[in-house]
Amino acid sequence: SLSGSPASGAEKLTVFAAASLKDALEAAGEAYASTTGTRIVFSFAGTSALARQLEAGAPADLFFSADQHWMDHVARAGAVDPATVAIVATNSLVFVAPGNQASPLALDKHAIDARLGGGRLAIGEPDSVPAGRYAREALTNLGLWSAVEAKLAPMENVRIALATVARGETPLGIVYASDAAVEDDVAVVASIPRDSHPAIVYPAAATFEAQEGAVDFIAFLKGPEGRKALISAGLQPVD
Amino acid sequence: MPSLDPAEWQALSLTLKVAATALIVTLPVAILAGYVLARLRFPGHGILNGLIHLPLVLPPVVTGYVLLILFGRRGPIGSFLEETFGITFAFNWTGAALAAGVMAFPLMVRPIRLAIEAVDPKLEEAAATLGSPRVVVLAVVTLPLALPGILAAAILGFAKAMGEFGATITFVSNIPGETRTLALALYTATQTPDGELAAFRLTILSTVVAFAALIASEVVARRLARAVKGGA
Amino acid sequence: MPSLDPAEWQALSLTLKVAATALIVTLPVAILAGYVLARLRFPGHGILNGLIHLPLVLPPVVTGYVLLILFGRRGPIGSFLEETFGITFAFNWTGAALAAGVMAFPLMVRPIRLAIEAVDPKLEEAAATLGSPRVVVLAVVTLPLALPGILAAAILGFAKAMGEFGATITFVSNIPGETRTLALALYTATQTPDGELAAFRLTILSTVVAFAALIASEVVARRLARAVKGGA
Amino acid sequence: MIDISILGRAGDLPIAADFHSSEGVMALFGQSGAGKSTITKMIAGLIRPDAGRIAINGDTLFDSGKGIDVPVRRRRIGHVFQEARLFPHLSVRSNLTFARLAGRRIEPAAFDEVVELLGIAPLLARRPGSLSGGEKQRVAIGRALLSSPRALVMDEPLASLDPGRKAEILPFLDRLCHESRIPIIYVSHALEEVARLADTLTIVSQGRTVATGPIAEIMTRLDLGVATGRHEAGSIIEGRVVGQDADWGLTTLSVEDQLLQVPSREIAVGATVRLRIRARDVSIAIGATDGLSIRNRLSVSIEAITDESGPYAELLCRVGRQPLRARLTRASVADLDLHPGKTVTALIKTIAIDRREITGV
Amino acid sequence: MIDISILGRAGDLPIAADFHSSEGVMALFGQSGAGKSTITKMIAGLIRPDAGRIAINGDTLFDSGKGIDVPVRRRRIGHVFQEARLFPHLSVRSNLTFARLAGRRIEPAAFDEVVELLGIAPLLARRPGSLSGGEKQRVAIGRALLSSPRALVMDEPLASLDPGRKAEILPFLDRLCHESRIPIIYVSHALEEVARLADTLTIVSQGRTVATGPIAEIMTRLDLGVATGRHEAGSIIEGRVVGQDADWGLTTLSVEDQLLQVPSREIAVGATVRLRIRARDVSIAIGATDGLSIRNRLSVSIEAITDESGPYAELLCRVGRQPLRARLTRASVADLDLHPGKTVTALIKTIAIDRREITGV
Ligand SMILES: Nc1ncnc2c1ncn2[C@@H]1O[C@H](COP(=O)(O)OP(=O)(O)OP(=O)(O)O)[C@@H](O)[C@H]1O
Ligand SMILES: Nc1ncnc2c1ncn2[C@@H]1O[C@H](COP(=O)(O)OP(=O)(O)OP(=O)(O)O)[C@@H](O)[C@H]1O
Ligand code: MOO
Ligand SMILES: [Mg+2]
Ligand SMILES: [Mg+2]
Repeated sequence: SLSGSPASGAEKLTVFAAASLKDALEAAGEAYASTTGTRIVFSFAGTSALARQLEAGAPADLFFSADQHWMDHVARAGAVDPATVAIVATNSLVFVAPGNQASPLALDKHAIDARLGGGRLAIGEPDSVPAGRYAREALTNLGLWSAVEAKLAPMENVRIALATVARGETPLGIVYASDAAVEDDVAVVASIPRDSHPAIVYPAAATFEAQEGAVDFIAFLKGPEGRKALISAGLQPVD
Repeated sequence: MPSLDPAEWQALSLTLKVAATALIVTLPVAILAGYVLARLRFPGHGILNGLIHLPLVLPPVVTGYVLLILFGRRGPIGSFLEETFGITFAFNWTGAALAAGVMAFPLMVRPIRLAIEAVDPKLEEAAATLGSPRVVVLAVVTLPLALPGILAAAILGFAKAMGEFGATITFVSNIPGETRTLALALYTATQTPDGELAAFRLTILSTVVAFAALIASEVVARRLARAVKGGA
Repeated sequence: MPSLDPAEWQALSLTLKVAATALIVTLPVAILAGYVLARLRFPGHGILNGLIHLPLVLPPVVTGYVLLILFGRRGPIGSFLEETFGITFAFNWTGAALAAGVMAFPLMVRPIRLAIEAVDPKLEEAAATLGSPRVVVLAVVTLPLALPGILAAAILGFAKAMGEFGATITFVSNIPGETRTLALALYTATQTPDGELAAFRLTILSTVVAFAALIASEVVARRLARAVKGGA
Repeated sequence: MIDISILGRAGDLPIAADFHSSEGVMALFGQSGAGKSTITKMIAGLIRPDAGRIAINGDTLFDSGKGIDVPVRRRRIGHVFQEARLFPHLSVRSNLTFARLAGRRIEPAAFDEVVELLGIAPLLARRPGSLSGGEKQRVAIGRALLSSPRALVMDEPLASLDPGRKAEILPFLDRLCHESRIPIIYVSHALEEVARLADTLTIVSQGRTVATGPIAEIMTRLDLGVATGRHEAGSIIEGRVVGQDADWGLTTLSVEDQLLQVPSREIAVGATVRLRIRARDVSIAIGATDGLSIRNRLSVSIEAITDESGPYAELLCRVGRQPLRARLTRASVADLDLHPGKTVTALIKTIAIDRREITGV
Repeated sequence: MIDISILGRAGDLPIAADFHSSEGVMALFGQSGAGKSTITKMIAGLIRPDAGRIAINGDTLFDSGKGIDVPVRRRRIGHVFQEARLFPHLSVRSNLTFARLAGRRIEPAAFDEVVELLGIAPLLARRPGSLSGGEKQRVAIGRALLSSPRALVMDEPLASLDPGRKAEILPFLDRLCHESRIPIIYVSHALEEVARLADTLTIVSQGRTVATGPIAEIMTRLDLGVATGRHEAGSIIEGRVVGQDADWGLTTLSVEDQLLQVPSREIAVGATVRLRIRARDVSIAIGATDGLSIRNRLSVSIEAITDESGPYAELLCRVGRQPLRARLTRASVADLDLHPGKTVTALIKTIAIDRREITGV
């Protein structure tokens, strides 16, 4: 709503952001800099690493988390200002297969079993990687978890799960729709219903030490240029 | 520390299996590479030396990714091995051992090379005057005298293989009982908002195993030193 | 390869600064530790040896986390250093150097210890008969003779410091120009769907730098060897 | 048979070695730093000469012209290095049997004999690290002897051994060389050893072999005093065994039809032997020689008298064709009115012709 | 002044060393493996004795009773090791000046002199790795000499040097010891060196010092033949300088009121000197001794005759109180009818009393 409004003085903002937001935020950051003159420096890493760093007093102005759990965690720890927390984007999960095996997949045990053959299902590590956790909840709710539990290939992050499928190392994987959208070597073979898992959200917040006007960048993401950047990265903006 | 839970046992025994396999398979290659770098001068010397050090210089995730490309089931080497010998690395504990071995390799080659370079060529000359062919000199003079270095290499290699994480998780995933070593389990725990206790237990466990391995190696090293330096 | 873009230049110069600082600061400590482990027998020997190897055994993320807890702005050591000397590690390139140094440390101590153990104690005895106190013997006999090992340690340490990733990103995050070394930039590129080209360029860049460092070290090593083994 | 003619270098020092012998022990003698060890290493194949030829018993080991360069391990030259070079990680026993185990050489059945000769039986289970200097040296000799060598190269092998041990080892080497026909190239600074053992002597000076030939000839050359040391100058005399006196333990020789007695050795009557007689052990008498314990009295004619520095004069005499050197004081030369052409009696203490200085030819 | 009385061990060999000297060079002599190097290392502080006392020039370096154990670096004992032990990474020059640079010892102003004496000037810029065996040994000697030592311990320092070089170094050590009053403990297998240099001689056998005392006394003891080697047996005779004959280069001595001529040395008339005379250089005459080049004719009485193995007999004679040993053939003993109590003439070739065997007392 306040898109285009000049930031109040800060020359440079430091933003800690989940690695999966890299494309979207970098594009938005450039746009922001050219409109406001405020340069944004990003530190991309795993959400968990960033969260712990914020707890340890990292000199960030803003934190973009890839899931709500870690945002709650840092808010509780007093590392971000709870009043500033806002969801900037949402995402959904899809089944992907290597590009040459793109026939649609029915979401039932036998179809998945058949498609896997002897292979594995690449997902994010369900305990630690958010994408993995959402996938587990969705499959559990869909009654499919027990069918695949023994055939998982839990990856350190979704990108690697994606790359694994792209290279044909696994016949199937579950990744974010945003990832699938930008990888040419995979095909989306099934969408996972959004109601089968908690909403996949990207909350952002400012730290207590944030420079004045830092929250403006969060607002900027909700404006037209921000939305454009999010959409082109395969994410769904939030109003 | 209370007794280990089954997942911890599993991670522990897997870690030992993976690290030991990595060590046993890699050590001979590392010895060969150390010898070649120490004693031979040839055009590709610098390139070989550089290639050996690469896994150290690149982030482990990249090494893991390269392994995935080469040794995955669709990779040129992986598919060949699978078709010809039925060896699969992908998502298998053998792949974890491969990743650990590759990451440990540069750490092993250096001390071995150092120790071989320190072997007095005059002794090799003496062996030659007694009729020993080059390989025999290597086997009965050079390598035995380089044994302290080989042992140091084994220790570094084993420790690194135990702790390897980045390349392993990238290459063969984090499958409990198959590829989830102590290091991966520990990493997983740190990535979980309330994983502190689990992480702490696994840290202690890793530390204890590492200390045990180190102490054993020190005992062996001291015996070796005594054997070489004289005495009855 | 086309010329480097500014971000690559930044990552490159930062990497060199971080790795060189880590090396310069860590090497003397590693030499001390290597000497102590090689030549002194004392009750805490095994523990010291174990502690030194820990960063190798634990996943780097854990080491980074421990550094964050100890050396972060709120950590006991970090806050003390900041208040007393104004030294900040947190989210600073110095922190990246600290992480790289800690991770490289075990790799450096081993070859140094090996080389010191290989120095003939008979030469140290000879120096003593000529009146040299222990420290002087160390400085003019033991260390110069262990120089090949120290050089090997420096190479391993520099390579590891260049490639260190897990502990660094966990401890000091991934801030361009401050803590985003080549390894972190490379990791970041692999996290991006279209990052292949960037990742490839960074891999080549890292490789070229590593090869250059290795070749320089080989030249130095050869000079050293010639100096010790004789000739005019 | 040794045939060596090589050019090369040791650091800045050009090496030019040219010596040959038809059989027996070839001694290399020369000052420290003269290049002796370098030459032995070239023979063993450890240093490559720039040019030339090395042949032993007719087998060419190196020939730059023909492009021959037999690798060290196939030269079968037992090398006793100046610095022992034992394998520190192996027991003394394994050091001794190394050639059989690691070099696939047939060990001569002499293991026990060699161990006994060298007195190293109590050391067999030990490692070299704790051996004394002389013990190391003995093990190194044993290792080379047990490598079934085609030739031996020994670089000051006895330098740190006591006289008693030396006296046991030298005859063994002598037999090895002359009975088993294994040529020995022997570097030594001890002229006594050299005289006892060598058939041929090569003098090395500043990298070059300045003199080489039968030991008698080289030892008698007055111009080599500097290299050999004045104290040791002497001559080599050949004689034929004409009798054995078991009672007194003496062997009688005929030297140019005069008789000479030496301590017994088991040499067949009729054999030719060679004696080294040091100039300092020869005295001169001009009158009667009764009542003297000195048994050997040879009638000789004085050929030349050289004044030396200090109180010394050196006489070159002839027993028939053979040269005999005597060293007297200048005072005695004057007192006895000695001059070239004069015929006098040379007195040689029987005892002074030590066992060591008799060599069968 | 050397005072050593220690117990210890070398591997399985118990070491019991007990020897003392008031001044000059103390030689340690004994078979290979007897324990000589071990004893020298105990003196230097490199091996700790189990018990006993080590004192040099009155300073106690070790005393197990009083709990004294001066550390190696403060003992100031210049040690020439049997195996050189040069610092391979330092130039020859830095090896030589090591004690000054790294040991804060004042270097005696003798650098150039020592370098010249040892003939190592051309090597100064080189590193030990490429030196020849004898060159290494010379640098090691120089390094010890230039460490401003309170005493020198030399373990076979001249073993691989040529006779010429030896002849230059020995007088230097002699002067160093007697003029600069630096005691030297000298391990050697070369009896000639020992006789030339030593004032006191200690025989080491199987870890124990079996005999020790003034060199003349020990060398004359017949029972030590095994340790010293028969070839070298002899006696030490004391005499007083009574005249110098510059023309003939001879010095005349009075030995128990009889005259003896030796090659000149610059010894003041009236001084007492000591000569080593080997038994094998002494002949016996029972009648007239005219017309002989042998100038030294001492009237002696035969005290004992020992038959030896082989052709030899050993005579113990007396010149006044002093013992003189002579070695003859048994045949000559019979021919001349020699028996204890008989007075005969001992013939000693002037020349046989070599320079090296004259030592000022
Ligand atoms: N690599 C080298 N560089 C320079 N000089 C060398 C090298 N190798 C040998 N020399 C020199 O060549 C000379 C001959 O050496 P060599 O070892 O053959 O002498 P040597 O006759 O055996 O002497 P010694 O009796 O002392 O053992 C020596 O002066 C030595 O310093
Ligand atoms: N650490 C040890 N273990 C076993 N035996 C030893 C050890 N050190 C020395 N010895 C033995 O003690 C004896 C004495 O050794 P030492 O070196 O003192 O002899 P040495 O008289 O100097 O002989 P050499 O003349 O041969 O140099 C030798 O037989 C040696 O093997
Ligand atoms: O060094 Mo890592 O960063 O081994 O996984
Ligand atoms: Mg030599
Ligand atoms: Mg010794």
